[in-house]
Amino acid sequence: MINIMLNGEPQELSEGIDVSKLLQDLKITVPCAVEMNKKVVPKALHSATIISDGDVIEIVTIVGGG
Amino acid sequence: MINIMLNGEPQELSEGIDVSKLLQDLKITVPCAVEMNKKVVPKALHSATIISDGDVIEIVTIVGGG
Amino acid sequence: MINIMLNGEPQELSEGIDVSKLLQDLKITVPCAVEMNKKVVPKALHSATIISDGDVIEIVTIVGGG
Amino acid sequence: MINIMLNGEPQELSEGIDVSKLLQDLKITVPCAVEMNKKVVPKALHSATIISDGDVIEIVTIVGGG
Amino acid sequence: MANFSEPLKLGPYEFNSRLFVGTGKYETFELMQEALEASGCEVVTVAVRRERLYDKQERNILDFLDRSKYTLLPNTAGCFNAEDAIRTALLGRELLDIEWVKLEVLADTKTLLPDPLGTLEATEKLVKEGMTVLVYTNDDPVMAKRLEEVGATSVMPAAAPIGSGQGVLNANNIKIILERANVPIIVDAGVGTASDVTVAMELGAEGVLLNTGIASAKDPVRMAVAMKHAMEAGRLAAKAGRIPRKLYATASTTMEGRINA
Amino acid sequence: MANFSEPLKLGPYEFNSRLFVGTGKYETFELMQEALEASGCEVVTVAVRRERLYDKQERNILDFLDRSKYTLLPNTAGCFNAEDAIRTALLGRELLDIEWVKLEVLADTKTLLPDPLGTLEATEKLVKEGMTVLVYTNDDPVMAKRLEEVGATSVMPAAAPIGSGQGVLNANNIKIILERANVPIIVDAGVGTASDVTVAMELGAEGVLLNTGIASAKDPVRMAVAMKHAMEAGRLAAKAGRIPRKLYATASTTMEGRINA
Amino acid sequence: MANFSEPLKLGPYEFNSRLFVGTGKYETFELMQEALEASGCEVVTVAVRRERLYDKQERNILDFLDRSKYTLLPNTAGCFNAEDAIRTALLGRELLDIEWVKLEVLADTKTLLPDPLGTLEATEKLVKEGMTVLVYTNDDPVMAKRLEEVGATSVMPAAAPIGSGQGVLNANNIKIILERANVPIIVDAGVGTASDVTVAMELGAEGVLLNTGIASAKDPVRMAVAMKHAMEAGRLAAKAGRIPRKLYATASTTMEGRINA
Amino acid sequence: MANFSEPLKLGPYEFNSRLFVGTGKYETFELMQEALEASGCEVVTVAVRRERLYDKQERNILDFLDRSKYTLLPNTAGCFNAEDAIRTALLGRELLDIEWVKLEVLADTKTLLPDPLGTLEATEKLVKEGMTVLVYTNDDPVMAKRLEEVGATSVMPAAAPIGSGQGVLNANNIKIILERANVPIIVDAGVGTASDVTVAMELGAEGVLLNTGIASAKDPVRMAVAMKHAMEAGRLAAKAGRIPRKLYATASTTMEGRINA
Repeated sequence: MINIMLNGEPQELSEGIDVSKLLQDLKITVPCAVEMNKKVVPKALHSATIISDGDVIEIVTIVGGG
Repeated sequence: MINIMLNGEPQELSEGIDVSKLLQDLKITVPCAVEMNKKVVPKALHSATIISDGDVIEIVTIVGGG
Repeated sequence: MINIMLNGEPQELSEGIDVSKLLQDLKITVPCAVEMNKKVVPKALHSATIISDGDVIEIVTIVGGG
Repeated sequence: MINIMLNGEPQELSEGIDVSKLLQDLKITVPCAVEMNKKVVPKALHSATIISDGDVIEIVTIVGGG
Repeated sequence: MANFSEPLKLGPYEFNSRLFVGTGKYETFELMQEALEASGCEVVTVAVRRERLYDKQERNILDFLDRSKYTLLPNTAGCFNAEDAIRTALLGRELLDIEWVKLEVLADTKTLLPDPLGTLEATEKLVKEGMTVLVYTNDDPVMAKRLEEVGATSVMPAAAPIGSGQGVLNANNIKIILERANVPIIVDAGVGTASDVTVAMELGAEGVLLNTGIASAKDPVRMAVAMKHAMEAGRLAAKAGRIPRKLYATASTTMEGRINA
Repeated sequence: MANFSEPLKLGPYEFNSRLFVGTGKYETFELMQEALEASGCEVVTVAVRRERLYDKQERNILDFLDRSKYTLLPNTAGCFNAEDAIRTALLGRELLDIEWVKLEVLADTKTLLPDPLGTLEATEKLVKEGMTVLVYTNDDPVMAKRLEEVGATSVMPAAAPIGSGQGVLNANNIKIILERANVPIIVDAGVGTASDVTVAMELGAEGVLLNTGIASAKDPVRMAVAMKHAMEAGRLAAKAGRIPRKLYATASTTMEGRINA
Repeated sequence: MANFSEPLKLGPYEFNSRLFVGTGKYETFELMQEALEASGCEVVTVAVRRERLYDKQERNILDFLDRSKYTLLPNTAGCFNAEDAIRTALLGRELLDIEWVKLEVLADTKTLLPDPLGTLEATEKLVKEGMTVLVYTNDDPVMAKRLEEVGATSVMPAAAPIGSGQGVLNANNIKIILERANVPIIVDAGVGTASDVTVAMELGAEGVLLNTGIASAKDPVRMAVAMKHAMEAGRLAAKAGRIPRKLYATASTTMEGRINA
Repeated sequence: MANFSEPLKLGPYEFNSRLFVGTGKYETFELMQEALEASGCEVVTVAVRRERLYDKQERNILDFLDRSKYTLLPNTAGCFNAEDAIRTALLGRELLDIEWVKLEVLADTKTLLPDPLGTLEATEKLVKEGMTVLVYTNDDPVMAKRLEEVGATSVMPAAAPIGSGQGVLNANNIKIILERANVPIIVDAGVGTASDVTVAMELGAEGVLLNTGIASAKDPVRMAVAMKHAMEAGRLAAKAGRIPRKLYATASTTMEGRINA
């Protein structure tokens, strides 16, 4: 198991999981963007990006705003 | 001949002329209204209204205004 | 006895009383002016002015105002 | 002789002159302050400060301002 | 989409447009025609003047005003006492066969400000003559009320002096007038640009009358379209219930869920 | 009739509507949808926030925004330093696959006033990232010029603090900004009612962005229509050449030909 | 130092102070006395009321007003028609043995706005009675002129409704009144704070009358001193010839001689 | 009478007058001297410029400024970057043997608006040099707070652009600045006439600095006296607690006891 920060909360995760898998496990269906350690992870690289211990991940979506 | 005031100017006129005749003589074709001695002369009474010496007549029309 | 209106209120008065006497009876010591039947009664005429039945009298003074 | 910039203008000067001497030579009598190479030269150090070739000197005074 | 229109009733009339437009000062009748069309107005004011008996103009303004489209509103512009205004109003009625008037009794040729006394007198008499009187007045709430009391169908307070282009100078007075009115208040005179119309309507006016603001703009037709939109904007905003004014800040976006929050 | 429209170009985009409308604060997505439709806007601002991972909302705002109709403009609302704003901007780009941003770097949560230094820094960096930056700023003409110089596509000075509903507080500053700008100036924030939009456009702005003024009105849809008209009114009036302001009076009707004259 | 004072002449009177202060609404006579003293005023307005015949107050205001120091100006506050105002004015004359009056004919108890018709009628009649009439009116330039024409010694247009504290609401009207006046114009009513006095005087008024602004301030004596200074400031500034307004910038320091220039 | 004075503390100094007056633009030194005297000011700003080495002026301004009476405040007028401003400030300190400065870092010669970034940088550095910094800035509440945070002794927001004579253009911003300030706020620049000073002080400012408003008035000495009174008026009114603003009317005279009531 590895420990990461996910949207500001500590989270345990199995080792070797990539971003695509994470989104799948989280059952995220809305459009979203992912940042890892303050860098955007482009959609095309989700599957190729393995999450490591200590990674800080943000998953964001669109909300109303002015 | 009689003397009248017509639109603020002194004017000589033959005796016995009615308002219809006056408008005809003046070749007024635009829509107009006639006042005699500060009273409106309704269109229906133009022919019946004989102009007398000393009458003060105003013939007015519509112009642009705000 | 006579009936008068004094400052908007009905009032009984002995006959033959003059304005000076009225002010004295009312114990008015502040500067005032007197109106009888909507006419000012000048100070000099207070003693000479006899109050009659039906008279309408106003006694006014100065108050704060802007 | 040395070459300096004095109040934005090129100027020739004898060697070994100090700031006090310069002010004296310029016949400056009004209150002034002196800057050499962008550093203020305090009054107390005017006599001890020798001017060298290439120095950039500003002599300023007070004028009206808001 | 929702239908927000609400016709304006004035005596026997009912209008969908709340913009009243004058016909003075246009360079040509054609330009006037185009500007009126562009403004979407349904009421057009005109003036009554002596016919030039011997130096006739070729063309009459009435040939350029389609009366199936516009309701003409004769005014008494240029009258400086009640008597002249009444005579002019009655001549306008006779001429156009229409029972209403925009009454103006002015005080002097320099300021063209309304004369309160003559205005009140003429209003009272014309109402007794059976006319529907829309009366131009200053922005004094007291005179506005008096004019209503003697029977004016609409009271038309000035935003600012005629032709001054300053917009509503005293919103406080207009507010007091509106608060106490039982007849439609139409702001008249002083409109310089589109926002002046919007502001007047947002205060709660039932309509705006203007002339110079369109006719003397560099591009009258474009300004006429602007005024049309400004009227809609102001009317709708007045009914939509604006947000309150604050010194500062209410976020329009939630603060929750920010990254790094 | 003459066609007065003139599209607004912003980087790669071109829009016919100059009203930019936010999506915050609506009671329901349906009401938002209706208000956006009513406003006639073509650009809609949205914010970027953390997905609620376990307490998911049923519905996502994107399902209510037809992207064939609206160009979405992600903003960085809620960012209080350059770094957060840049990260948020880049996440917005990734999310919406769109190369622009409405950049906001705010100074504090109480006033929501923009932070000039962070704003300048973030603008410069995002421009270098190749983004089209529309940048929210205060009404200081100096900062407006600096933001233009570092590559902002549009500078967006505040009319008044966000959500304050006060309209253009300092027309003098907006005029100086406009006089010197080489990029489109879009007035952002502080709009309370329709006339505020008209006034901003009459000053010469190229567009107006607002959110609370519509979303928090009692009747948002009606206010949205008002804003649409207010925008048209202001834009047209600015181009039509308004009459000058005077102390008083120019008659709109000729003085000649009055009876009794 | 130069002496800038210029006394104000009003009928038979001449005053150095141009501040006229009312005596209503003070919590105590002592506080009133102190505030009047602090204001530097020379004219003090008072009202005329029925003596309470049986429920006498212990103290009379006249015992607190030193008539060797202040010229008392009786008013007709609370009169709602010309007849009452005339009677009240004549009673005030009798009472104070003084030939002048501040005439007020009000329209209603709610707004306390002046009634133009009653005001004009009462002015005319009191002038014929030989009185020096200072007449309170709205800010309509036409009525101001009429009141001058029937013999008012001073016309006193309202800055704003009595007690509203809003200051000069319509500077345009005050300017037109001043441009055409042949008698001293004293701005009356609506003053809320010191700058309102200064603004009125800068417009060119010859004096200001106020009551509530001082009497209902939290600290009336301090506000009285403020008003005194505000009057001086406004009067002097009006005469000193202010600089013009510009969009921006004229350096107050020369650009020449800067280091690194 | 009550003593309302409250000295203003600025670093090591304490002043009874809250009017700061500049020395630029006077036609003669004698006129400047007379105007300063008339203004009652205790702090006088001066600028630092290169001595004209060969084309010497006969007379130096310092001979006309009695330093036992006035505290001189050197400024950095005409500096367009932080470095020049710092150098100028340090030269001013050396010249006048005084540890304070009115810091100005301007953005361009045309508008003379302050450069926020250079201003912040120079403030920080001069504070570290141990100087008492009074810093001229725009009216942005965010920059005002930053300047306070880096150690400014007083923050001096502009009422309006230097020399524009427009008075306080954005009272909202000044209010927000005042609400959050922990140092004295002195309004600087843009004052055109006396009421501008009164308004600034009524908002709650601790002082006002001006130059052109006096120096370029037609009669500078008279305007100086006006400004002195305006300052007193504004300061006192701010502390006296003004009455609230209302749409209309509170009688200043009781309605009871009217004849015919």
